[in-house]
Amino acid sequence: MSLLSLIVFAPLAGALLILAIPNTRTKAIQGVAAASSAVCMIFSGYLYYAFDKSTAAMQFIEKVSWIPAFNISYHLGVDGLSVTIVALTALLTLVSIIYSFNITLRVKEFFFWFLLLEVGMLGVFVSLDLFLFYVFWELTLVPMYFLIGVWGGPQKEYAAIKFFVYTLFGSLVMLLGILALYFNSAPHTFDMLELARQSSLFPLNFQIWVFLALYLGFAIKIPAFPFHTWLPLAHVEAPTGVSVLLAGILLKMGIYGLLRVSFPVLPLAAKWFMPFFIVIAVINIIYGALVAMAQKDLKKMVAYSSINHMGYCMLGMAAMTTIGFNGAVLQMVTHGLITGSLFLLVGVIYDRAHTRDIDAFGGLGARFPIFAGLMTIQVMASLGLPGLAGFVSEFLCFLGAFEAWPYYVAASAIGILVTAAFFLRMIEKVFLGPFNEKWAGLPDMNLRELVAIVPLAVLTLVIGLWPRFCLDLIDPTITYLVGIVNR
Amino acid sequence: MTLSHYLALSGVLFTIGLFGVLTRRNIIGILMSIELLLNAANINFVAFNRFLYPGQHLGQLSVIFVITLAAAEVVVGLALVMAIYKNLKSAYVEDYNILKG
Amino acid sequence: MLEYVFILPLLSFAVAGVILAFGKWLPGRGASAGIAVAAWGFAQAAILFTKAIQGKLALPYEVSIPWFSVGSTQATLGVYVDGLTIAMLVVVTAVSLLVQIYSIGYMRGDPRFKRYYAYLSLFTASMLGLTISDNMLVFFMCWELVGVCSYLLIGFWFEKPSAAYAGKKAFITTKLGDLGFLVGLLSLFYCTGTFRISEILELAHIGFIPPAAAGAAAILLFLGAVGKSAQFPLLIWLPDAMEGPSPVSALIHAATMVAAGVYMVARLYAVYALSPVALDTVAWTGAITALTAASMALVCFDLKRVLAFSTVSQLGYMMLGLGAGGFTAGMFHLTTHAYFKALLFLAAGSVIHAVHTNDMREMGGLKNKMPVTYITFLLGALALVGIPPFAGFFSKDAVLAAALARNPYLYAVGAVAAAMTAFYMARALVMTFHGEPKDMKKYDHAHESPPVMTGPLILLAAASVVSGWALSRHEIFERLVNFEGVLPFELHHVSHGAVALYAGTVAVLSMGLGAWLYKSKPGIPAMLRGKFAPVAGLLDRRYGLDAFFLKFVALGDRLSSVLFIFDLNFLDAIAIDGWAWLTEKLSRIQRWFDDNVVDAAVDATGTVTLCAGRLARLAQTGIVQNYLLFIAVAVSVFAALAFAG
Amino acid sequence: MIEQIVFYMLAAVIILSALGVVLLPGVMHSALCLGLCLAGVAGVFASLGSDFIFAAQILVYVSGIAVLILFVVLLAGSASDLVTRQINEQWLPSLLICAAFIWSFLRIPAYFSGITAKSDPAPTVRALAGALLGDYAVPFELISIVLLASMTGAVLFARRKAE
Repeated sequence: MSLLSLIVFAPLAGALLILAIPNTRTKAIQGVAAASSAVCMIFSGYLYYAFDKSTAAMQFIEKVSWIPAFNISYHLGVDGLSVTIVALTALLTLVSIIYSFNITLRVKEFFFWFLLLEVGMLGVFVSLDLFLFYVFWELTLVPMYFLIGVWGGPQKEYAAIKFFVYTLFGSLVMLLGILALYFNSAPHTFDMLELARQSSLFPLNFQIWVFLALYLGFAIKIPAFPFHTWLPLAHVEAPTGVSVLLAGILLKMGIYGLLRVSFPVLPLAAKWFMPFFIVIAVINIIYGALVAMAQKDLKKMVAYSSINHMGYCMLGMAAMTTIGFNGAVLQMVTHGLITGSLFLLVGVIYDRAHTRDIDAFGGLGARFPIFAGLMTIQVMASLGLPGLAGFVSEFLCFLGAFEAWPYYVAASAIGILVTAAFFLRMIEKVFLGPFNEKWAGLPDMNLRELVAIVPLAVLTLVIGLWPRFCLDLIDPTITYLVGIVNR
Repeated sequence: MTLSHYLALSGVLFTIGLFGVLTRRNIIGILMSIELLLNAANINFVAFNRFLYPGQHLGQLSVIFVITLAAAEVVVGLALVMAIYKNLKSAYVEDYNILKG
Repeated sequence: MLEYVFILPLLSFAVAGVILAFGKWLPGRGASAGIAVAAWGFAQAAILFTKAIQGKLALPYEVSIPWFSVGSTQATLGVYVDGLTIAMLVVVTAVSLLVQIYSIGYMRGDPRFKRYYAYLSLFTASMLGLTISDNMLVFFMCWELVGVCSYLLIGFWFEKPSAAYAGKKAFITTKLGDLGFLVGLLSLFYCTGTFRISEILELAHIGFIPPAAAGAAAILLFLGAVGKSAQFPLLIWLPDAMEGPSPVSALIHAATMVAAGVYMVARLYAVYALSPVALDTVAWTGAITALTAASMALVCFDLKRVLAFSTVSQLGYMMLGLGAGGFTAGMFHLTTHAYFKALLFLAAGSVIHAVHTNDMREMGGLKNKMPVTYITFLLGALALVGIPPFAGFFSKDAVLAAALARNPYLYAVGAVAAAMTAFYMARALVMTFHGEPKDMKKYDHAHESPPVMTGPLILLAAASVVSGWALSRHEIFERLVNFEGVLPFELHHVSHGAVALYAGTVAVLSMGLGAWLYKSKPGIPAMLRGKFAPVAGLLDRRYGLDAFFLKFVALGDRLSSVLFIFDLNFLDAIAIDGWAWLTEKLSRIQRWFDDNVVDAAVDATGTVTLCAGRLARLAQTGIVQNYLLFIAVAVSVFAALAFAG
Repeated sequence: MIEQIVFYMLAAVIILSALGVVLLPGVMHSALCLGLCLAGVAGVFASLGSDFIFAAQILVYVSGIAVLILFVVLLAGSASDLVTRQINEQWLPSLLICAAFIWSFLRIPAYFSGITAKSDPAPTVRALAGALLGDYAVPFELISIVLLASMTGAVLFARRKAE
């Protein structure tokens, strides 16, 4: 078995092992969950290390015929587009599992679903066969449904069913698009690379319809305006670790799908769609930021800021330039790190105070220096402070889009201002000002939380100062991708 | 003796068993009638094997599997009977009617 | 020597981390490390400066390493040193060093002493990075970083809600300008295809950039400077920024960071020089700023805020100088202003340290208690007002001459502002140090500051006195910092002597008037204030700029809550949940249809239905054997069919 | 001739005891009749020359299953069984169905009339063993898993509720 399969199925082995452990042995379950995701992380780290930065071709390819009758194969591979996200997925899952050690309700099922979710996410990012891609795509849905529905907050059932139905609807339409591609390719194939090779055979009208079908599925995941309303609810109701993955990875599946499937396979339609896409991106940026500003709930604020950040991704993609695509891919990674850790930090405060109301706090900065420091760093990264990861990616998105859409970019710069405004207001209300004596007894962060969050903060800094850490891997693939999209 | 004899015998046995399954009120009786059905089938297997395919053993092999499965079925069935009996204090199937529409 | 310039910001950056992590074990809780690095930086800058004016350096010097590349675009980390850089370096390192020394005394006993020094070092690192960066991308990064340091340091005593608010206000207001900077940077990149300053300047020189595009980019970039250098109308944050510790005000909000906007305009002067519109925008913004800020200072009672308004006003002068084509004049004023304004802030800090209030109405007569502070403050004030032969005289004179050469109206505005400057400085000086003590308790408590604080004051006072004269002698500064390109407009010829004479006279007269009024006739200002209450109120309210921007904030808040309601109640509730509701309703309609139409039809079939219903009910006996019987019947029917077939 | 006699005797035993199983009111008696009937079937197997099946029938059915049923009857039966009605209300339709069945079953032999054994029976144990451990090893193992599962399942069901 080769590396990618190991990465994808290591968590599955862990999940099955967990099923065999009695309910009561919480420690063993947590240990197995952490160990299997750590194994996955180590393999992904090795993948990251062994990845050949000089080529745009697929690497670590595995291809086994699966359902020969329909020309479906078990076809895995990574290029610069996916390798960083695979590593990010493994990392974020590991830290959220570590963070989730504080779950006490039905521990066994929780970690089982959690690891299954990881399998689905990793599978989406490494599969090169559309059918396999779809299978993994759907595989993420069920664990997420249970994770939100069982371990969530007060409105968990509503949130879970909404998430499930909404995204299922999107992916069904996406399935139609996939099938349309299959039946219009000659010979019939689900292979993404082969489809991209045949892209010139598809007429524009057909491309547009398929693009829209795929776009619906992806846009709901991204989430692009106006398909974003499931997100705040699902984020707020989900337990902390799940929110991290929801924001950090699941949203990326939409962007990834667009970059992996829609753009290379349907380049004409993509070009046709860009004037709409840029408008949606700008709406995402400004609308997301403005709505986030109205929030009183920390978690909701971070959730809406995700919509804003995904807008930057879309902005970078809308230009169809190397710089913009690089920015979009890097933005996926940095948003995963930054928003992931923001959700963890919100979880930290919620676990202690049992409230997320911004107005309920005050002056925490003096008593909780570590927490305040980490939160400030991540907030600053989120609002695009140079030296931290968010800046590089956002700047690249802006830079890439500016040539094609200068006025839209100028308008979306307002999003930066609003983001700064609501995040700073949050910091002011939570950490600054006189200390609210109500929270005098709360402890600062403990080791478990630090172990979960500090690596993310360190990576935020590393990518901010040395973006080549990611960009060197991404760039060749993106250059090639832009080449075939603009062919 | 010809194959027909054995087939006739098995047919009669099957019909008797079927009648038992349809009419016995006692659940253990039903189980026993099911055994009759299985045995009728077994007779057919062995007879066909003996008369039509004398050199082969597939029919007999099937009988072995049927016997084994029958054993399993009886074991589980009787365990269920005991469990139901403990709860309902009755061995009559009319009393087991919680599925009534 | 030039090869080691890159170490300056890196060292400061490293020492910030060291102080934060190990400050507890360092001598002076980290202050020693910060000061040592700052001293080293100053030494290096001073050596560079000496060599540069002796002409021993090959300028401009440039070196870079690749940072990252996307596609064919390369981003670099590098150093670009020319005369402008060196002048700025000296200012930054000198003020930073003196402020750090001064802070030992000022911040003694503060619980977050360590963090204070870490922030200061981080700020110095960013400011140095901004100064020496060879490309606009890193320039922009450092530009933002100094903003964050400013945010952190203004809100350093964040338990005070006003400090927390001021930090936020400063950050967001400058961020508003930075949006323009960002878009300007993007369009500059779009025009030139590079971030390298040397290449941009080169392309501007050879006229590769179309003037219209250059003008647009320049004005957009200037918006960033408007925010950072607190120009009209974004000047509202700087007075509030005085909530931070006084040394911070001296370093960041007087000498260095706020001057970064000016430095940026000077850095890209070749681009600005392509477009007269851009230069006029700069000049007029500067002039208006100089006038409005000076007028606001007239009525202010907070000592530090008077100085803050004065800073804004002087920054306006610098912009005015640059915009009017006086490249050297603007930068010269930046340099001298850095010394005497840092001096004034530090002296004011010394006063505040002694009396624990910012309000000048509670001070008075302090010259006897704090002689060193008084003398140094006096020297700083004279330099600021522009009394010959103090530093401000030379630089302000140069700026005014440049303004006159460009446009007499610019000059008139600048001259009026200069008179106001003299007046409010006299007022501040008198109210603080002369006259009778107003609050005896505070007066009795007051004492001269320790040598660690007065030392930097004396050094800065010396610089304030001589720097103008020393740097203008033999045109030292002009040889170091000058613009070799072509200006887009003709300049009138002006006589420097006349301008100097006039400016000096106005300054002396105005200052004398202010001193006389506030010392001998304190009733008159109060009476005037009463008589012109609307005007005073308007000045107190900063021409309503605050209210204007707060209205914007309120508008944003309103918009955001409306959008949220829209999101929750329309998009989510109607568009999404509405679908679900509609689907459910449809199924209900269908059920009604079933009940009332289909069932009715079924009923109409009468007995057949009844029998069928009974039969169907019979089937559901719940008795296993019934089911079995049905199966048997079915089997036999099928068997019969099979046989029949 | 002997063959015929044996067959008819066996057939008589089987049919009579099967009727006993179905019709006798006492479950106990039914169970005893079942044992007899199964033994008769074992005899039929023997007469067909299937030695191994014969042995298996005796071992598994007669001495295993029949005895097990007897045990259960002892545990779950009651004295009132003898006086209560043991045939339910649907006996008449059942009888009609059974008549239909037997009518159709008795038509089947006509298709195979006159087929007699072509060779003498030979010992089958070795051949069966070879088949079970050779070509049919997988079903053989599967069936053993089924047995194991049913055994554990039965234990689980019959066990008293956990205290």
